[in-house]
Amino acid sequence: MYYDVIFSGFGGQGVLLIGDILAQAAMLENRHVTWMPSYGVEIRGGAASCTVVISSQKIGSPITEEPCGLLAMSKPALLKFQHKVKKGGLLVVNTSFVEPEMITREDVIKICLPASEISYRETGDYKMANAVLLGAFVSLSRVVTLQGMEEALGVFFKEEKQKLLPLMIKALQYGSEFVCAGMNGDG
Amino acid sequence: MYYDVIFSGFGGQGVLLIGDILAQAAMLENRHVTWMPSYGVEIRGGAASCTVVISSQKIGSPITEEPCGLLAMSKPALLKFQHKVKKGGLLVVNTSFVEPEMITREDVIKICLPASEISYRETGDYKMANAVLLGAFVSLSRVVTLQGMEEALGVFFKEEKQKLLPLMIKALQYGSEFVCAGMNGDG
Amino acid sequence: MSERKILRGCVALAEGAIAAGCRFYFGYPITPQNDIPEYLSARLPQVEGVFIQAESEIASINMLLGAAAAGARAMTSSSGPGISLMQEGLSYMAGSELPGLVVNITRIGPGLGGIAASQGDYRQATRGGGHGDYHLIVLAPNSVQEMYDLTIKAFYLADKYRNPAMILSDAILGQMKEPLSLDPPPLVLPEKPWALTGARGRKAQLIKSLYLADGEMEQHNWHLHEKYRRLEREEVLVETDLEEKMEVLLVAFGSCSRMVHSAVELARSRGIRVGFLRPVTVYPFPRQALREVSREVGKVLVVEMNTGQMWDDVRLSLYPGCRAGLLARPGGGIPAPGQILAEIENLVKAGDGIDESVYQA
Amino acid sequence: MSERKILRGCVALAEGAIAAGCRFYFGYPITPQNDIPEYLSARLPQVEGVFIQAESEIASINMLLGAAAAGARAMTSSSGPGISLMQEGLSYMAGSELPGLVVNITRIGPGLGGIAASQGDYRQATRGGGHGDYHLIVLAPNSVQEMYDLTIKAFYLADKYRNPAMILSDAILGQMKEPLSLDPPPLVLPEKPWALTGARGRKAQLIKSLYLADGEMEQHNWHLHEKYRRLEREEVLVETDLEEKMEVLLVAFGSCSRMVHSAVELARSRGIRVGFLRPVTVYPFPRQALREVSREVGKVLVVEMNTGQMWDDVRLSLYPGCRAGLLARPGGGIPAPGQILAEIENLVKAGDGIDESVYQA
Amino acid sequence: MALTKVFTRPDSLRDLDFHFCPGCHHGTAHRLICEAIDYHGIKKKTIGIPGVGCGVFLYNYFDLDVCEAPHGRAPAVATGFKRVLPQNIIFTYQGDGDLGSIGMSEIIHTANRGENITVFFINNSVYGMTGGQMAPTTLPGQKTTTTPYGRDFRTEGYPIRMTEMLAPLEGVAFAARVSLHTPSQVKKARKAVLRALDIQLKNGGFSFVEFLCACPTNWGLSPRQCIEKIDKEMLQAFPLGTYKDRQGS
Amino acid sequence: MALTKVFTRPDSLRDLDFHFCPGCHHGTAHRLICEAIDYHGIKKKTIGIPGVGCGVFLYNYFDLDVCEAPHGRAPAVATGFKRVLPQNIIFTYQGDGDLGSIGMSEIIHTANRGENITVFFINNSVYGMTGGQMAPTTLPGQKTTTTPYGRDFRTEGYPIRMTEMLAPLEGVAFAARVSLHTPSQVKKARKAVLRALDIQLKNGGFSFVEFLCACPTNWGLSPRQCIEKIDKEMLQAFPLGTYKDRQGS
Amino acid sequence: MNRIEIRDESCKGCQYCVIFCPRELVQIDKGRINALGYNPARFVDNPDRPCRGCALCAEICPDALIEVYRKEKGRS
Amino acid sequence: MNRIEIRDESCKGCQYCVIFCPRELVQIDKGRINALGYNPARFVDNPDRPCRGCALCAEICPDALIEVYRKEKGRS
Ligand SMILES: Cc1ncc(C[n+]2csc(CCOP(=O)(O)OP(=O)(O)O)c2C)c(N)n1
Ligand SMILES: Cc1ncc(C[n+]2csc(CCOP(=O)(O)OP(=O)(O)O)c2C)c(N)n1
Ligand code: SF4
Ligand code: SF4
Ligand code: SF4
Ligand code: SF4
Ligand code: SF4
Ligand code: SF4
Ligand SMILES: [Mg+2]
Ligand SMILES: [Mg+2]
Repeated sequence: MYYDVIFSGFGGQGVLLIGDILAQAAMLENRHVTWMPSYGVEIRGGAASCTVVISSQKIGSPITEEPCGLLAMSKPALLKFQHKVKKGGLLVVNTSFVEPEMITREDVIKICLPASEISYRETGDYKMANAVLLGAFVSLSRVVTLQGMEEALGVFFKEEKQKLLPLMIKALQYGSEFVCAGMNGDG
Repeated sequence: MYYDVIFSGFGGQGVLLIGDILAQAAMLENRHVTWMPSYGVEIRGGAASCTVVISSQKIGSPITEEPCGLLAMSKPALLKFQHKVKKGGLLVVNTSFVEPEMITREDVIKICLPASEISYRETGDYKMANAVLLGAFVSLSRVVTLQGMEEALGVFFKEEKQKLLPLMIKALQYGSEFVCAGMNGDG
Repeated sequence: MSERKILRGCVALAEGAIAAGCRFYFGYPITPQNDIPEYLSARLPQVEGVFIQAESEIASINMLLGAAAAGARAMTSSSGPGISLMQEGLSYMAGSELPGLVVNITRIGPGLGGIAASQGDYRQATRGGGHGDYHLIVLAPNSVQEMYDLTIKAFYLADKYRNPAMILSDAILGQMKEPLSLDPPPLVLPEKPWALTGARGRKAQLIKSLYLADGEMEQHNWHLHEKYRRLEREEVLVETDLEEKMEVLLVAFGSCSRMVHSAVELARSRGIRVGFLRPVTVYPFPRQALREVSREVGKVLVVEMNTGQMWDDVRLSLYPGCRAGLLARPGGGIPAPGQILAEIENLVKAGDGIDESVYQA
Repeated sequence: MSERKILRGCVALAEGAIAAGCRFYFGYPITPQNDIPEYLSARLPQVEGVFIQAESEIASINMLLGAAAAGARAMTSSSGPGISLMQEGLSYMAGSELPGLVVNITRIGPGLGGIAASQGDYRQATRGGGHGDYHLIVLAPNSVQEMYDLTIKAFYLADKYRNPAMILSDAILGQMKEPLSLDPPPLVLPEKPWALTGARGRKAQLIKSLYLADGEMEQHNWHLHEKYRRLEREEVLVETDLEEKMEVLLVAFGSCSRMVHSAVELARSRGIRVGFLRPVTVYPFPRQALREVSREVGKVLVVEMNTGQMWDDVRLSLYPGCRAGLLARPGGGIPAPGQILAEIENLVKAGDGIDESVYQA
Repeated sequence: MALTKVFTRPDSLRDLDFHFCPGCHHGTAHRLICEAIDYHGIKKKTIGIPGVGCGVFLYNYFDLDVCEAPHGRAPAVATGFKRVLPQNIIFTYQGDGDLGSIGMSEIIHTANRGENITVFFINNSVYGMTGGQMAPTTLPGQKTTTTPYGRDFRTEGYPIRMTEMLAPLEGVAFAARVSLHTPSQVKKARKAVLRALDIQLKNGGFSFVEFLCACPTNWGLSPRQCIEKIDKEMLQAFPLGTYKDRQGS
Repeated sequence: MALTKVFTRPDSLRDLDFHFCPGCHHGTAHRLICEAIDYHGIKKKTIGIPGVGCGVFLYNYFDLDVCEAPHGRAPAVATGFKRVLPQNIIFTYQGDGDLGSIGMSEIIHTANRGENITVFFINNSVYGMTGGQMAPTTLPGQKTTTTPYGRDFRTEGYPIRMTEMLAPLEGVAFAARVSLHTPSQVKKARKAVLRALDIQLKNGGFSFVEFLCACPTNWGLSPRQCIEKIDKEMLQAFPLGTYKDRQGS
Repeated sequence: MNRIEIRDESCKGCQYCVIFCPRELVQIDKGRINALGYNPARFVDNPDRPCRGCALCAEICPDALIEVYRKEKGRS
Repeated sequence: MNRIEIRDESCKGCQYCVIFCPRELVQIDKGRINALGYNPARFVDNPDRPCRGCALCAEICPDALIEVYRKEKGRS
């Protein structure tokens, strides 16, 4: 088993965090995993992204040229990475920030969801968009189980942050349900 | 033609200077020549010495393990270097500072002269002892001509120092005469 | 059972230092290694350790010299320009036989450079950037686990040999997270009778690098040299993944070796018989191991994230007749597994006797 | 006709700098190179030049960087520890492609070391003591005449290649006096349109080492690399004194090569057919020349005043099958001609296939 | 009735957006220096030397010859320039980490030599570029990424006052501390910048202007809160004023 | 009637001839420090860190643990020691080249941190060990081997007054300048040395003693003439006194 | 009829101009996000307390984005 | 009957003791050269102005070569 995915968006949208959570979940399921943030020159900028590689084997490169998946939370993110996604790979896009027309790839599995709105609707907070998208991504890619994800969340939301945990889980589940609903409905 | 000599004594006795003069004379006579001062660690000390190598060929090492000549102006100088002198080499010793008994080598040509007293007697100054010894050394070794020496002296005693030139020449000549007299007398 | 956590490479390294009993950190900010001082500034006080942000890298290395001379396990970390500024201090530490750890999370050079991953400081690390005849002990991790393990190892070797040690890493390894087991070996801090702690109960003693008596410096240099030879005999670490009848052997270190190993897997999946050798200690370099392995394979490909620095060490090690090509990507370029694979295929096709040429990206 | 004078090596070097049009000196005292700043502090004002005693070697190298960026021929000089402190600045100069001369009248290392002659900084000089992928142009004189001539040459090469150059010398060459001809080539100072002099009559321009656009640093590194390869092709200087059917070839640089040449003469006078090869540029190293010469001789003896640093370069150059032994004297030890001769005789007697072993004093 | 443009970007400042964070005063300092260069009409003979810090990309914005310098060493680089080009105007632009920490030796000795250059010193009490670590000017108790428990003067010392330290040196002709947090302070700052360059033009010796600046990002404050912090805390620790002004010779 | 020995070499000073030149005050400084170590009874817990200069061989003379430090960096080395061994007494011994030139940054930052160590500063206005080059403390007009035409303050600056520069830093508990050129000055110097170590013993913070010293060799003067030079010139440029003395906490 | 012009596409919304305009004529445009991702400042003149042309806003703008236009004084 | 002892074989003849003795009881021994090559200082007591035991000579000797012996005061 080998899966690599890029999570990308603006700084502050929490793409590094959901990468972290996914990596944690993969570890709990006894996979090999690497999490690699992007880094640039010593200059401040808005973009943020990370690459997570999950494998049943020891992982070589923590960087990927042709990811199996891309989770894009912003326009620049989509524009920068969509062409890299492997044929037949997975593309999860936050249409709260990205117009669906900007997706040019036809040879991948796409899933568009207005994650920020969903987040607000479901949790009363825009900030859980990343979890919604993560839920969708996980359900579709099945690189880890949803249960594993929830367990992983527990590692991150401890002490003062604990009150966020239920919200996070809710958002995650919603994202997942969104996908399953679609899957069931569409076929 | 190849000749190497060590000039050694206390700091202030002018051994580096007479080495310099010899080197200058050798150059004026179109020899290859090197002048190498001793140097130690970054610490102040009383000893001073230099090695002069004169040759008709390009000179390799400017340092010598087995010099043809040694000019010793102090006890430590004699003790440090006399055993190195080549068999049949030349040993010029300032007996104003060194007791002749300290010379242990029998297999070399020795010349002992109380250069400081001679200097005082001949020039009214103790400081020309180095020139007296140099005169003796040159006359015996014949590595350069006495005339060449005088010419070389001209390079060093210019402008303000010019008034020392006649004294220097006088001392040099005396040293030379001392040797010649001895040679004539002895054999 | 050992604890498993996902940590950033820099944090794993910092935890490794603490596991090794290091309680003193001196350093100056520089990207991409700031995670180390930032983490330790919070962490060290928790274990009664001392964190000092020094006024410069020169102050850092000299505080380290002092702490090491006082007998403590201590460290500093920096990157490119900062490491260059430490060269005088490193030379003094080596000359005075003081242990201590210096971490280089490299950046691009020369000059101000960029903060992307690069292996351009290999020569500086392994050849001694400071003056005089000396070497650092240089360990090059290629995983977060090794950021932890080799840090512990580095402290151990530094003390054992009374010589400064370096972790040579880069922005990829410093920033990435991987699961690791925090499974420190039992901590046994060595006796250091040579350390200066005040002359209570013994004669006053000295730590210095300058010896003045006749011939003493020469003797001291040979003494140090003998230590380096002993390191070469006893402390080489190397990872190999070999096959029968290899067509080509790949050699790489540090983060780059990760991409290379991916390429090796790719090549094998295409039926090419490829070997893999990774120096874990880049000083001492695994000359003997490489010599033996290369005896069985005619072609070697060195892959580096610089213009070809380890290449020299590889060529000095190869079995006579064996030749090494180079795939080099300096300045933040990362040799992708695909690119490496293409080179492997070229090499295999090329027939016998490859030229020692440079393959640029 | 050219003037002949007896001068001290350091003074000859200083006069060489003035003959090369250098009018700016920045430096900090350190033995055994103080003759250079002391002489120039008196001499430069006579030619309307500027002498600054900097507050440190770090200030020195950065003043040099500034003066070079302003388009001037300028220099600094130091020894061991001081040169180590300049490594960051040197890396910046190389990265920013700034010419300029750095003189290293070496001392013993590592650490404070002693001031006797040593060649222990060879690796630092030729392998880049600073961070990143770069090289200095390194010239190693072996006579007072060359202290003068190669200094002029170094300024010329530095400007031609826009790269810092180094004179790698030692206490023997710095202190000794020899006759030399002060016969400077006609002074042609090159145009430097890249220099910063204020943007009058042209667009504003920059001098920097950091390039931020995607792939730019990689490109910049390859650009520098190409410069080093060009140096290797076009600027190697080597002195040889060969014979027919040589039994052994001696390789040495700098002051050490003087003792070696004496030994070669001694050996020849005893009927041994010995060759002599001296790298004058130690970077670029005369790899090609050595390869060709070594093709005709099975045995090579490297003699160095360190624990064996150039030895690597020699072994990387040798014709396959040819082996190199080493006679090394670090820490102020001077390999006497007699000692070298003994080693030559051993080697000749030893029969075929010498081992690559170290002969210590 | 005609409208006159009474305030616009100075000519020496290129028409380019700064990369600085919102509310960062580096931009204000940039503008003031460019204004003074225009005022003195010295754009074609001025060479700028930024230290390493958030001001390092000065070359993108200033329409001048610019030379990079290693972190902390800009005054030494400037010395090299000025000795070769005594007729040119040379300035450095350095942060508090650059000038007050790693570059302490260079700034003091350059000032002491009375090197005829101008130094602009951006004191924002942190290492901005590298992510908010403690600087020599960090206030007691201030939390930074390397003083997570607040700067403890017992082990980390007190903020260093560079202007006060340099002013007494004989080589220093002009030394002033200004702030950029209100329009009236900006106006005073403008005068100090003009005066500093004027002194260099008159070969008066070393001139130095310290700017108190906000680093909203690393202070973790909104620009508005930053103004308050400067007003309440920075001004106490770093009193404004002209500490020295010697007539140029 | 019995005679009592009322003056002799201190116990911490080994029975060995100094390598210093005739009339060099390094020896006096060595003796005073050893006396103070004996007085405080701290020989077995004191560690000395000489800078590089004529005082570098301090380890030959002091019967203490001693650690070499790179030129100018003794305060950083001392910081490393003190943080590991807070109960030990740590001092540095540095020349004016070492401390005032190359080591400027280290001395200022160590003082500013209030590092609880003692620094002895030998100001002889030249680089003694390396053969008499200009130091930061060289007097205007003074000829040295690198100022053959005399130090020109217009390009080489004025002598730096380290004690005055350090005293205002909050971390500094004690800063005094003394001279060693007359017996009565030596007595005052003794008090300053005692006080400086006393402060360290009481964890009072950074203590600093500057000694005005002669370097007959490099001044080219007889010891007798040196005394005059100190009296007439050095004391003018470097006023004696205790610039700061804060009670230890 | 004095007025200012804000290069709002480069504005970072730091609000310094808003804080320091003595006539409160500069506001943050909450309804707009510019290309940089910020709510930019906007000049909103007010006949009751018209723009003085004092340039305090321009002086304080750290990004040098404000130009000020003033009607000529009789005398000048 | 106070007196001083000079370790004269280590004396460098700097003359500081000579200069500062208030009773002029220390002289340079021009007739002797010690192993270091210097004319050493010598204590020459003078009944007319005997040694005070003040130790100024010892205090000023940079080479720490002088020991001072003083007759016990009645009280101490
Ligand atoms: C020798 C060296 N050490 C460290 C660095 C990393 N570095 C870059 S900028 C900087 C400090 C920035 O702080 P400051 O000078 O205060 O400028 P600011 O960004 O706050 O304006 C540091 C430490 C470097 N580039 N070079
Ligand atoms: C990095 C470095 N630069 C230069 C030197 C050479 N050096 C040795 S001692 C010294 C200065 C001595 O002067 P000072 O500190 O005043 O001590 P003094 O001898 O006058 O007591 C110098 C420059 C060195 N050892 N290391
Ligand atoms: S990090 Fe601070 S100093 Fe740097 S641009 Fe942002 S606000 Fe300005
Ligand atoms: S050179 Fe000067 S400082 Fe050094 S020992 Fe001699 S007199 Fe003292
Ligand atoms: S010019 Fe003055 S009144 Fe007009 S908007 Fe700006 S600050 Fe307000
Ligand atoms: S001051 Fe400038 S950047 Fe800030 S809000 Fe106003 S116009 Fe925008
Ligand atoms: S103790 Fe006093 S009186 Fe006696 S010799 Fe010494 S200085 Fe003179
Ligand atoms: S002071 Fe000391 S060294 Fe000097 S002359 Fe007197 S006894 Fe000798
Ligand atoms: Mg700052
Ligand atoms: Mg001194």
